[in-house]
Amino acid sequence: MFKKILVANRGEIALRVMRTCREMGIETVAVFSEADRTAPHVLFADEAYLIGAAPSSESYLRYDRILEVARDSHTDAIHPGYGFLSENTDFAKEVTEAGIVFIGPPAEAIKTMGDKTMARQSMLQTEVPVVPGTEEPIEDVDQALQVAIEIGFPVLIKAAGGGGGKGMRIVESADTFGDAVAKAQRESQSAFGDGRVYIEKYLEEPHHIEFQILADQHGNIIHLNERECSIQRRYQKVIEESPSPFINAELREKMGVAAVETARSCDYVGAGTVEFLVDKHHNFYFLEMNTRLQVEHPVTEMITGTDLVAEQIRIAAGQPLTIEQDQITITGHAVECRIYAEDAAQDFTPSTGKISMLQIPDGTGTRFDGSIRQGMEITPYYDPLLGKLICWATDRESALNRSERALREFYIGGIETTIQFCRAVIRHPVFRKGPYDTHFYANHKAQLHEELSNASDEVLLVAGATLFQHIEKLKHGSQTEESNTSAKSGWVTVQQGRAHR
Amino acid sequence: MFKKILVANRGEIALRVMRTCREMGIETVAVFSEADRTAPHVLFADEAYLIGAAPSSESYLRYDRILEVARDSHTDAIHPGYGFLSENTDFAKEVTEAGIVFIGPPAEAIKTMGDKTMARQSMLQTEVPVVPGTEEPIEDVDQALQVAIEIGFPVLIKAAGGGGGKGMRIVESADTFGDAVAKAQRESQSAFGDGRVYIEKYLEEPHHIEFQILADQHGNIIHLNERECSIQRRYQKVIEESPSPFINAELREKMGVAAVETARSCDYVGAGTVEFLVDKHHNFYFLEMNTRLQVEHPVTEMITGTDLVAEQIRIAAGQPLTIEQDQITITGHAVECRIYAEDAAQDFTPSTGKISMLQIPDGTGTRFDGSIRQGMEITPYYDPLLGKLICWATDRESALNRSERALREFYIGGIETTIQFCRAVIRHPVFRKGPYDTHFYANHKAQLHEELSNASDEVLLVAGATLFQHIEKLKHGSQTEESNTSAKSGWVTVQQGRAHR
Amino acid sequence: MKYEINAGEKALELDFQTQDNRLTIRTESGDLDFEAIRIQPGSYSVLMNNRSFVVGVCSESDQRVNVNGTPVELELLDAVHLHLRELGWDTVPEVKAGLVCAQIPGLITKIFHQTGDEVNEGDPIFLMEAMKMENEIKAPVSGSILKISVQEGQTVDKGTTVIEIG
Amino acid sequence: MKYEINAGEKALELDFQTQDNRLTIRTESGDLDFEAIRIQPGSYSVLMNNRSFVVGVCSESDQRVNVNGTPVELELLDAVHLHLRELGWDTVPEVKAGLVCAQIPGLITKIFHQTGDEVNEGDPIFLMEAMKMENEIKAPVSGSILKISVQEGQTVDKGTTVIEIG
Repeated sequence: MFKKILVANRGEIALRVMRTCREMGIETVAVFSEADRTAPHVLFADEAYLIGAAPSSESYLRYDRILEVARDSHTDAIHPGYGFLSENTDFAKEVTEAGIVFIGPPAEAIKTMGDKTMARQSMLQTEVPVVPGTEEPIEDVDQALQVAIEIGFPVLIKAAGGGGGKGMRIVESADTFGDAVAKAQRESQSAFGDGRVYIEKYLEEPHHIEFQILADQHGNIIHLNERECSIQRRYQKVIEESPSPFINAELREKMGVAAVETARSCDYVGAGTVEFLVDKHHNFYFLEMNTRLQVEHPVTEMITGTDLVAEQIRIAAGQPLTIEQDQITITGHAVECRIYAEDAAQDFTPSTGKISMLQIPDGTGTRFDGSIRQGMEITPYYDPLLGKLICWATDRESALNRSERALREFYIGGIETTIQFCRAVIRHPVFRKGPYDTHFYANHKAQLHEELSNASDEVLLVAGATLFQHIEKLKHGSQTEESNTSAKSGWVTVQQGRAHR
Repeated sequence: MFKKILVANRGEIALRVMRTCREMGIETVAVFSEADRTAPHVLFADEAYLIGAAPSSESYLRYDRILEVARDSHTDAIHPGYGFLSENTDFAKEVTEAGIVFIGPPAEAIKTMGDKTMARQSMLQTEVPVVPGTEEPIEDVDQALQVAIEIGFPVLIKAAGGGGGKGMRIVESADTFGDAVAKAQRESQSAFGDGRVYIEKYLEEPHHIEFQILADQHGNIIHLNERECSIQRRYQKVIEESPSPFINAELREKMGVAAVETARSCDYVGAGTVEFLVDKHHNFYFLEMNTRLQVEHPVTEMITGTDLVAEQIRIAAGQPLTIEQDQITITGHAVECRIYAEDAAQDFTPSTGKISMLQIPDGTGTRFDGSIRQGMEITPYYDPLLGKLICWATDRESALNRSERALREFYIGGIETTIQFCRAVIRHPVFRKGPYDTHFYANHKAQLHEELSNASDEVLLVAGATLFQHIEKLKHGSQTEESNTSAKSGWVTVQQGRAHR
Repeated sequence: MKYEINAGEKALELDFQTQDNRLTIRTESGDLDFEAIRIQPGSYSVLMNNRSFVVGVCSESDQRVNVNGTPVELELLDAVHLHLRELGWDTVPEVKAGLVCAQIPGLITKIFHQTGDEVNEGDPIFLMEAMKMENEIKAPVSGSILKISVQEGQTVDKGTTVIEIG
Repeated sequence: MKYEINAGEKALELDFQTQDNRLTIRTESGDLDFEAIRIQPGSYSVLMNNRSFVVGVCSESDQRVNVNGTPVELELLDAVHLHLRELGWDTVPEVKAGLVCAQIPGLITKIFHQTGDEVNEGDPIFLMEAMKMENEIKAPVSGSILKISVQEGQTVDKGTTVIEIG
C-alpha cells in the first residue's frame, strides 16, 4: 500500500480524500495557492506546499509544479479529486511517467470518454443505447423525414451551427415535420449563417440518472446502483439522491449492466460514473462517462456502506475489489444538497466574504463534506461550492425530513448561500412526491423563489426589531456580548450527586 | 402524534432530542437557566423559556417551573433526556397528572429499577441471573464458608459498613477463607466500627455490557443488541462500542432474552437499558436497569439504522413498535468517544473557558452529537460532557481507524478536553486487540498518560517556535491575521471554462 | 419610538419601547417581548414572546436581515421619516438606479457597449468572471450609457462602479 | 537569538532567525523554515519545513502549547536567562509550591485542616464542587498549613488562593 499520497486539489474534495488516506494510515500532502494558505485542506494535511498564485491557472492547474512537489515529498501516488487536473490526459501520463501512481483510470480511458463525440462513436460499437439521431447534419427534408420515422416521434431538430435554443424545434408527428425543418433551417441560417440541422430523438420528461462503477486492474467491474441527478439549474446539479424515486428494480438491473458494459468497452480502471438520460417511458440512453470521483459520490456511500475513495486507492495499489456485485445492496435512502456561496435571490451571483458565524448540522444520519470554518474568508478565485450536506434515513420520506431539519439548522453568517434554496426544493410538493424530471427547476422556478422571499409578519417583526437593536447598539457603541457574566459571579451552589447516566 | 414537545434538559441530549422532534414535524420547547441563554439548545428550539438561575437545583431540577412552562406553551409531551429529572418518579407522576405525556416508562417501573436493592430483589423472582452472594451480612465464619462453597471460589468479602476497598478481600480457595474473613472483619471494625461482612461472587476480568431494549404499550418488547462499556474511569464510561468484541452470537442471544425478560418483569414501556456484568467465563449477571435514554445510545442507532428517540416518541404516543426482533440486525461496527471539558493531564479536572476555535470532525461514518460552538463559554455549572463522537464503519478495525482520524481532526481551542485521552485509548494495543475488561484503565493508566505527555522533538520545536512568535507578536502588537490580502488585490485572471463535475 | 417595517408590498407599523436590555414591541395585535443577544459580530439570538430565532445582520447593508437562515429584505423607517413621508416628503435616499457596480471582486472580460449607446432594461452590458463562472451583468434600467469606469481585462473590487446608465 | 526549549527531561538548543514574516530555526541537525499564521486568537496554522500543524497557545499560561490537539508543557528560555543560568543564577521565577489555588470556579464544600496542622504531600486538604463533580484537592507538598483564605460554603473564582502550606 502507498505510504504517502498527494492530493492535487483543494476545498471539500481535498479534505474528503485526505480523511480516507489518514484512516488507511497513509500520509497526506496538500498543495495550495497563495489564497489558500490557511484553507482547511492545508490545516488537515501532514505536509503542505505552496504552488503558486491564487488563480488556478497559476497553481492548481500547474502540473509541472505539482509534480515537483510530488518528487520533493517522495509521494507514491497522486489523487486528482474532481475538476482541475482530474480528467487531463497529459497530467495522468506525466504522473505515470514520473513513476508515481495516478489514482484514476488509464490515460487512454480518460481520452476516449473525455470527448463526447468519440465517446458516442465508441458506445455505438456496444449494446449500450445512445440517444438515436443523425450522425451528420442533413439538408434534405425527405431524407430527414425518413430518419425521423426511423427514430420515432417526437423528434428534436437542432441547429448544427449554434445553440441557445435557436433553430430548435420539437416535432410531434410526420404531418408537421416538413414545415418545422424548413422553419428551423431558416432560423439557423439567419442566426448562425448556417442552415444545417441535426435530428435527435426528443426525450419526454428526461431524467438524469447516473451509475457509479468500480473496476479493478484484474478485470472485475461492478456498479453500486444509481444516483438521481435531475434537479439541476443551468446544467449544474443541485440535489442528488439514491435510490432514484423514478426507476424500478428491473430498470436498475438493465442500466447497471449497461454501465458495467460501458466501463468494460474502454478498459476502465478505478471509480467512474456512467451518466444516462431516461425518458418517461423508461427508455435509457448513454449520455457520457465521467472518469473520476463525482461530487455526489457520498449518496452512494451512504446507501451501500462503502468508502469510494478507499476503493479508488486500493484499486490504484493493484488490489482486487473486495466486494462482488451481489454483495452490493441498497440500505435506506440518501439525499445530497450542494451548498454554494451564491445568492439565490440575485440569480445565484457568487458571494464572497468572511464566515462570521458557522453552525454545521450534525446528528443521526447527517454528514457534511465541506471545507469551511468560522472566521475563514471565501475568496472569488475558485468554485463556490462550500460543501455538501448528505442525509441518510431508512426511507425517502425520512431522509427528506432529515435533510429539511439539517438545512434549517445550518447557519452560515457573513455570506449568502444556497441553503434556503435547497430547503425550498426539498419542501416542494413535486419533489416530495418523487419522479421529477430535469425540467423541475425551470417548471417551478417562480414558486421556489417566491417561497424564498415570502416572509411572515412574525419573521418581519423579528427582522425589523433586531435591525433596530443592532443600529441602536452600534450608535451607542455598546454591543451586548453573550451574557456569560453569570459564569463569573453569582455562584451559589452546584448540583450534588454523581452524574447519572 | 404530538404537536409540541418540551425537552426538560440542556446540552447535547436536548439538541439530540429536538433534532428528531423537528424531523417528525413536532414543535420543540426549550427550557434554560440564566447561564444558558445562548446555549445551542435554546438557539435550536422553536420556543425557549427561562426557568431560573444557573445552578440546576434552581433551574433544570425545578419541575414546578418546567411544568408551568409546559402548561403555558401548550406542550403535549415532555422528554426528560438523561440525568436531571429523567429518573425522578415524582416528576413522571406530576407530568402525567397534569395531562401531559411523559416520554419514558411508567413511574412504577422507574421506582422498581431505581433502587438497586429493590431491583435485585425483583430480579431474583425471574430467570435472569444476579451476582450470587449473601442477602444479609454474616458474622459466623463457618456459615460464611458454606455460602462461599455454594457460590464457588473465587469470592469477594465486602464490608457491610462502608466502601472504598477497606475490609475487602478476594479469596481464591477454602483454605485461606477463614483467615481472610477474620482480617476483613477486623479491618471493617476498625475502619467503620462495624465488623459485618457480605460475601459475593468475585467476577474475574469483568465486562460491563448492556442491552438496549424497546417496549411499546401493547406488550411488544425487543432488544437492539449490546453495547460494550468496559472502558471506564472512576465508574464513568469513556468509550463504548457495539457490537462487543468480547461476546459471541450465542451469548448475545441469551443476554438479549434476559434483557427482554428484565423489562417484562417490571412492565416496562419505552426505551431502556439493562446492564450486565460478564466474567471471563462468559457468565453474565444483572447489574441494573436504566429507565431512560442512555448517553451512548448512538452506537446502537448506527449499527441498527434506528432512531431511538423517534421510537421513544412513537411509543409514548401509543403506537406499536414498527420493528420486530428478527428485523434487528447488526450492520458494521460503531464506536463512541465521550468528549469532556476535562484536563486529562491534571487528573481530569473540569476545564472552563471560552471556545476560541472549533473544528468538529465530519465525513463518511462520522457523527458528532454535541452542543458547542465557537465563541461559546463553557461554564462550571453542569456536567462537563461537550458531546460524543460516534464513528461507524463496516468492521471494528476500520471503525477504530476512523475514530482515530476523527479525533486527530477534532480541534477545540481555549479549553482542555479528553480528545487526546480518547485517542490514546483507541491507539492502545490492548484496546485494539479487543476483549478488554473494566480493569483496562487501571491496568494501563501510566502507559496512557505517558503517551499523552510524550512529545517528539519535532512537536517541541513547533511548540517552542510558535510560542516565540506568539510572544514576539504580542510584544509588537502586530498580530498577523489570516493572509487574505491576496483576496483583495493581485487579481490577474480567473480560471475559464464550465465547472467540471 | 414609532417605526414602520416595509417589505415588498407589506408594511407593519409598530412602536419600540426600550427598557434596560429588553424591548417591547407594540403592534396592532398586541405587545411582544423582545430580546436580542449578540452571539458573534452580526449574529443574534432572539427571543420574541419566547419564540426563538437566530438572526444575522449584514454588515454592508441595513436592509438585508437573515432570520433562521432565510434572507429578508426590508426597510425600517423611524418616526422622522414617517412624518416627512406624511408631509409628502420622502427622505429615503434615492438609489441611483443606473449605477451598475461589481457585486463581488472579479475580472471584467467584456463590455458590450460604448458611452452614448442606448440600452434596454435586461440587455447584457458586460461580462465578469469570478469563482470560475462567467457572469453576464444586465442593465437594471433602460437608458443611455453615461459613463464606463473600467476597461476590459481590468480586475475590480466589490462595489466598484462599472457603468452608469442615465 | 539563542533559545532553549525545556520539556520534562528534554532540552533543545536553537537559534531563531527572523526575516519579514518568516522564521528560520537553526538547530544542531540543520535549519528549519518556520511560518505561523494566526487563524483565530490563540490558534495558529504552522508550516515547518512544509510539515503542517495547528497550534493553540493558551492565553493564561506561557508554558502550555497545544500541537495538533496534544498538550505540550514546555519552558522557553532566551539568551539572557541562559547566560544567567550559566553564571549559576536562575531567574526563572520560583513558583511558591505551597500555594494551593482553585483551578476552576467552584464551591468549597469541606476543608479538612486548620491553620498549624501538619500535612503530607498527597493528603486531601479540601473538597470543591464544580461541574456536578466533587473534586478532592490534595496537598502538593508536605508542610504545615500557614493560612486558610476561604471558608467552607464559600464560592471561589478560578485562581483564588485557598490554602498556603509552608
